[in-house]
Amino acid sequence: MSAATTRRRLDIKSFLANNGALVGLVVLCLALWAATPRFLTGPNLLNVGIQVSTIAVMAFGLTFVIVAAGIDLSVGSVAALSAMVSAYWVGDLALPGAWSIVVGLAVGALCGLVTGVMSAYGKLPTFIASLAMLTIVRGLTLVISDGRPIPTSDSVAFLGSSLGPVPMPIVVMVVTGLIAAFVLNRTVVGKNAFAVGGNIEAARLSGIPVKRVLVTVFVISGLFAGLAGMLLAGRLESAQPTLATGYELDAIAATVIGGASLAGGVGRITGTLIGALVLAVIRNGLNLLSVSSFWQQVVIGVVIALAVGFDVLRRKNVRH
Amino acid sequence: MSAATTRRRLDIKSFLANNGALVGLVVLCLALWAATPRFLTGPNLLNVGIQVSTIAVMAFGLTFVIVAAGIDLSVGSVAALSAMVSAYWVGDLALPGAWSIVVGLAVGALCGLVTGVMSAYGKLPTFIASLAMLTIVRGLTLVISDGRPIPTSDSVAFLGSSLGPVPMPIVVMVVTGLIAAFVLNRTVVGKNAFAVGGNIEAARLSGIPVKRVLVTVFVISGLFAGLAGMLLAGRLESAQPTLATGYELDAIAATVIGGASLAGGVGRITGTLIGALVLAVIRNGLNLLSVSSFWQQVVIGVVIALAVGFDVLRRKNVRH
Amino acid sequence: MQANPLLRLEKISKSFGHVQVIHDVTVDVHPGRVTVLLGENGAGKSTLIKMIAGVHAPSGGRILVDGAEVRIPDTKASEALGIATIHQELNLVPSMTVAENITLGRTPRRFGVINRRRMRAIAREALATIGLDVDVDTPVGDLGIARQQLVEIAKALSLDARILILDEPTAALTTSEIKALFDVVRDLKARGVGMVFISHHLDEIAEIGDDVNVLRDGEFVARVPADTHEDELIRLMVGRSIDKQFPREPSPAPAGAPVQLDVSALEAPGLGPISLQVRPGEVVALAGLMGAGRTELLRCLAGADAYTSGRVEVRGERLAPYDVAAATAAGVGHVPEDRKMQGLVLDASVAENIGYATVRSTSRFGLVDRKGQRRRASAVAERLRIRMDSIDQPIRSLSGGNQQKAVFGRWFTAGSKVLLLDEPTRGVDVGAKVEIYELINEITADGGCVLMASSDLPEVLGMADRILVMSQGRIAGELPAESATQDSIMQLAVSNVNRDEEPANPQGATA
Amino acid sequence: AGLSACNRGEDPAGEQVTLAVSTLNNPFFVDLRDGAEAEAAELGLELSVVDAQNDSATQANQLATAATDGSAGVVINAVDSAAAGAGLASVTGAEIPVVAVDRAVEGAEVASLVASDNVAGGEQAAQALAEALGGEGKIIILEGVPGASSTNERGEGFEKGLAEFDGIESVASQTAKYDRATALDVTTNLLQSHPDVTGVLAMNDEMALGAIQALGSRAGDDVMVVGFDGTADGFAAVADGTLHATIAQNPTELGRQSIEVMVKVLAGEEVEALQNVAVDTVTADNVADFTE
Ligand SMILES: Nc1ncnc2c1ncn2[C@@H]1O[C@H](COP(=O)(O)OP(=O)(O)OP(=O)(O)O)[C@@H](O)[C@H]1O
Ligand SMILES: Nc1ncnc2c1ncn2[C@@H]1O[C@H](COP(=O)(O)OP(=O)(O)OP(=O)(O)O)[C@@H](O)[C@H]1O
Ligand SMILES: O[C@@H]1[C@H](O)[C@H](O)CO[C@H]1O
Ligand SMILES: [Mg+2]
Ligand SMILES: [Mg+2]
Repeated sequence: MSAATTRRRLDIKSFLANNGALVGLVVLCLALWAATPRFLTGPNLLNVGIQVSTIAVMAFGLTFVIVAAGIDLSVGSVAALSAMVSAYWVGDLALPGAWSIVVGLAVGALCGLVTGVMSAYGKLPTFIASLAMLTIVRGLTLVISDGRPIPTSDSVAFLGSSLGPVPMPIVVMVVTGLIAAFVLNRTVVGKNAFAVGGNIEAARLSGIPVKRVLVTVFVISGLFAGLAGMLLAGRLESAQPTLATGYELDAIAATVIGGASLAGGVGRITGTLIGALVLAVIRNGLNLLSVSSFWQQVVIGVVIALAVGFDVLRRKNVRH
Repeated sequence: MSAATTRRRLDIKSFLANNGALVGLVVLCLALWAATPRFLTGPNLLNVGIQVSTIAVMAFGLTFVIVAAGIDLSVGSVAALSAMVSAYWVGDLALPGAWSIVVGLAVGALCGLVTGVMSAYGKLPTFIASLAMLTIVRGLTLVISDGRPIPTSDSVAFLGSSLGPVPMPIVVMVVTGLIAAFVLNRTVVGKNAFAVGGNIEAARLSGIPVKRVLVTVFVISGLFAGLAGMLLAGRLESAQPTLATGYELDAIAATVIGGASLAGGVGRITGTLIGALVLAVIRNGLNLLSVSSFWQQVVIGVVIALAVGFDVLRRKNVRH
Repeated sequence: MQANPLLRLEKISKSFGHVQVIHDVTVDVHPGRVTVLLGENGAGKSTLIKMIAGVHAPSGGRILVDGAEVRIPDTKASEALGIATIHQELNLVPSMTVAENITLGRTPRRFGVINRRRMRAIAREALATIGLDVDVDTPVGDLGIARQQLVEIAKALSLDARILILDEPTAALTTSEIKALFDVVRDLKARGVGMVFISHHLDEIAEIGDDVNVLRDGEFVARVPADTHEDELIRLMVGRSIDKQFPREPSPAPAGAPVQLDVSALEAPGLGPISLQVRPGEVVALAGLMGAGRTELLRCLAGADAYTSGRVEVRGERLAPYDVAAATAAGVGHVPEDRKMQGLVLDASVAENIGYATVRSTSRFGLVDRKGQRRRASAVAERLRIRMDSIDQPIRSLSGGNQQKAVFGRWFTAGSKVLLLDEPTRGVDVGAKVEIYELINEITADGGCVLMASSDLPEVLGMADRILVMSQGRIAGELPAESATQDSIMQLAVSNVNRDEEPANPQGATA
Repeated sequence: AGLSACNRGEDPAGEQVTLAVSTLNNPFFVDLRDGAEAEAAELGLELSVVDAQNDSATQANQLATAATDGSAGVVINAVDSAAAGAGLASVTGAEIPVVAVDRAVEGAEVASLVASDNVAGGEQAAQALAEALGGEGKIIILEGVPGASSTNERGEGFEKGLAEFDGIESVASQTAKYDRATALDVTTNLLQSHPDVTGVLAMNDEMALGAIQALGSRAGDDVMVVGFDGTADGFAAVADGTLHATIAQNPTELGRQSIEVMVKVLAGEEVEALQNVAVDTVTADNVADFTE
């Protein structure tokens, strides 16, 4: 029994050690709870849940790329293109709506494939390959839509709606989060991503198909970005050509706040979720507190630094 | 004599090997020259020179950070704050104009110092530290300006003007480029940045003051960003609160297109300049050819990929 | 010799760019025999085996397996032919666990899902063959380099290959692990596995080898039996004979000279309390088993790691803890254990790597003394006979032993007075070792001192003036060099210094 | 303060109202906010301003927050008309009244729209430029952020306006993203390939001022520039003669009236579904009226 307790305590400890920003998040929530009674209410927490979903889903996929020591700047644009094509599919092409989600996912995966091939086989640094995709994909979104919003299909709108009291975006986020965590930790694809990001030379010498791994993580990233785009469009019931502009920075930040290293080899889906929550909670809290929008930006920056700073501090204490 | 020839040939070869994207740039220019007679005219080339100056100067400073295996996302915001404070200095505070440039530079350096200290001593990943600064600094810019443009001082406007036929931005870019190259290649600071970026542990164990080096490269980056901001404001004769929004991606791209590696330890000022030119020439060319705004983005992406792709290809040929 | 080699390299050549590093070399590997490759640093041994491992493609010649010509474009192809390779440089993923590393590239799976239990079982079994007792869930990066080397060996062994290639597997190991490794090798021999073995420890060749192929400058020189006399092997390899492998010239300090390095009651987690003194002109060796704490002690002294209490003085001045720059400024030099991770900037040039410790001290008004740096680097490279095309070549493309020499050269160039050396001759050939020893003599003759951790007992006995033996994080005893023997060192090394506490076994919990 | 959103007909003083602005990185919206804030202070409302930084989803998040944070009413300046409808669902669901300002909202019921017409404004701008050029010449168009609704609407207005003038040829239409610095570069480049241009039609004043910078001494002389917004800098340029005209939207008035209408709604009074705020073509002749 005592052994079990120790084991459990150890697990909590290692959970904390692995999910650093959690402390930052908890402190942040406590501070907000103290500052405003509006924060810790059911409806508001649901709001936060819905609001975090897009970035979280996007960042889940991105975590694979970052674990493999790459970076994917195209996720925001890919989200927009997926949403747009899936809307166009039913709108202008008048095709069956249920397929629109599949089409959107396929578009995301295809974009990821192109980025992955450019960097794995074309030997472009992932920063450049995905930057090129960022602008290409945004351009295509504008071309397809002629710069105008298109209403989404009912299936996509369903993604943004509520199932009884449960908002679909939260359901989608939880389900895809579990899938992402499973794939990252329990499958060969995930392990290989860690190996490639941790030491690409060792991975190659161990017979891991490094290029295929790189392509795969980008396809995963594209898939999740596509889904995130449809989630967002579903909430807005329309796909905007400017959808998710600049979201890549938030998604990368969520991943890094959650403990992933841009140098590769480190990253966790739970961490990424916490990172995304940190960002969403700050924004929500600042709105609740009616902080002036200029000062909001200042505060957001300070809080990001503090949230990650807590983590660093805590990790230092654990070590010695 | 023949020895001298060999030596010179070798130098050209090694110059090419070290300035990869140059081939991409040359091909790009040839293509534009074939496409429109307007491209290769004196006035247009001067335009390109002026237009490249902001990103180039910003990217010169950023090169130090990237060489040291860091990243600085705050450069665009820092440029805006420097320009804004230097304008405010003479405008709202009605203080002597000649000092406004000094003040702007000081603001830039101070921002860099804060980012550097956060990452070197606060142990924040540079991505997070500089992301936090990006939003803090932009927020401060908005607070100071209350969201409105402020006219610049005459000294700053001079930076954006022409000295006879020679545009000042080009002069500033060339002079600061030479200084940056000198500091990066000839001084202890530069050498140490390379060592820290190449292998931070080996650098530390060799007695290199790693933290001080990190802080220094961020201060340099801040200084150059501040100068870039004033160059831009000088050209506009006014400091906008939205000045240089999103320029960080362009500056990072210029550095990476120029051959620097985000993994650190590699980078050259000439390369960075070439990278910035690639971006400026594409934009200039697309304007000259009146490509539609939507397709422009697609083309820019493709050309970035090709320009870097040429480099990769060429390097592969050289190696074997 | 037998008629049917398992593997044959036939007239193999290899060039990198315009530099040819292997010329028409032919080598056979027979079942149940250990083929030794012998040669100076940079002779081409590793390059040769990398062509078997699928890392490099030969520029000329043929590779035959079971008499049939094969192409080996990558590691997978090599493995498919039944070849397993332990490379000279560690190829592990530090952030992944021991079990994950051992099964890297062939993770046991079902429908793509990892079978963790099987993964751990494979890893435990592999570790057992080599006798390494660590938790398979430990991240590899947390292990010292010796244990990492054992993990690497275990990984290769678990492939059950027909042909096993071992590129300096013993360089980072102490006597007991070497013994365990050789037991495995003998067992594999009995089972008909053909092996290629590379080492700079000549005594190991007679012990485990069968045929010796000597290379010089990438050319085949001779094939001789493994029991050939060491002096003859050296002559074949270096092209001249070496009269004294350990040319130590003691340079006792003048009476009353102040102590150079004074350590009192230093403690860090798992280490100490440790007190020791090193006098001018002295070479003090730190001996001990793997994990005895030698590396950690040196790192604390160098400022690389923090310590919890105690005091370190250099020539009477207290050294700020956890501050390498301060230590360097006080004349302390530190050759770390792991040259690749801690010693070198692999993409920087040889000159730059040698010069890192002197960039600042030789600068003027913040400007680097570029000419001087190159001159000093060239001089020390020449003295240490670092084999390279040019001093501006990236150090990554140097052979392992030559890289090691460059790390040593850095601190010699810096004129350090207190040298902390951690396995300073790891992977260095016999000839070059002598050069390093002579530089050590020069430093001590100049009034400097050396504290050297080494697992190479002949080196400890041959070069040290005094020997401190460590065990379980403490100094178990001191032996004067004249009377010490390998046995007396080992006796102290296995002694239990923590008698008052429960028996120390850091990994006991996992058993 | 206000605990319920349903206490219509009572004195709205002291209630909290959320103003959801598309972006405050633009003087236009800063003026709009200032107008709203001044009016709210006057009428005793507690105004909470949120800034979506031009992102529809951020705005949807902010609207959802407003629905639960005790706001009695929401004034929305939509980032995008089409997207705002869905975003407002949570607000209208909570029976909180909505007033739209500056941009319409599609797919959600709003009590009133207080706006100046972007299409009409675009048309006026085009006419002003065409007339200044005597109905003849080549012009370039500077577009706003690609895909933004204001870009689309002003583009539509430009087309309508120019359709009446056969002699005007639009030789290039390129985006400068509503940004002054970008407009400077884009205009400079366009002038290389189209040196004979005599007019620049910009979708906002910021870009018009960038174009003027690119034109140097030619601005207002050989080349006529027309902007949109009527910002302080814009008026100054009109007074200088470098900017031929700007379409003054009077953002302060937009903001002020949106609050005025909201107070009426909260007090249970009837309001107009569309409250038009005048859009004026401001030239050197009448600029003084706008800058006292
Ligand atoms: N990638 C490369 N590019 C250029 N030269 C190389 C490369 N790899 C090895 N060399 C050169 O080939 C030669 C042989 O190197 P190799 O590593 O095979 O030596 P080695 O016999 O294994 O030496 P050591 O005993 O030090 O390990 C060296 O001169 C080395 O500099
Ligand atoms: N069984 C073990 N498993 C994991 N780590 C261990 C174990 N025993 C010791 N260590 C730790 O490994 C680290 C380094 O050990 P290392 O083997 O490098 O020490 P050392 O005395 O320098 O021996 P050597 O240099 O011969 O390898 C130390 O921090 C030590 O505490
Ligand atoms: O009306 C505003 C302003 O013109 C601004 O410059 C861009 O966005 C529009 O909606
Ligand atoms: Mg070797
Ligand atoms: Mg050791």
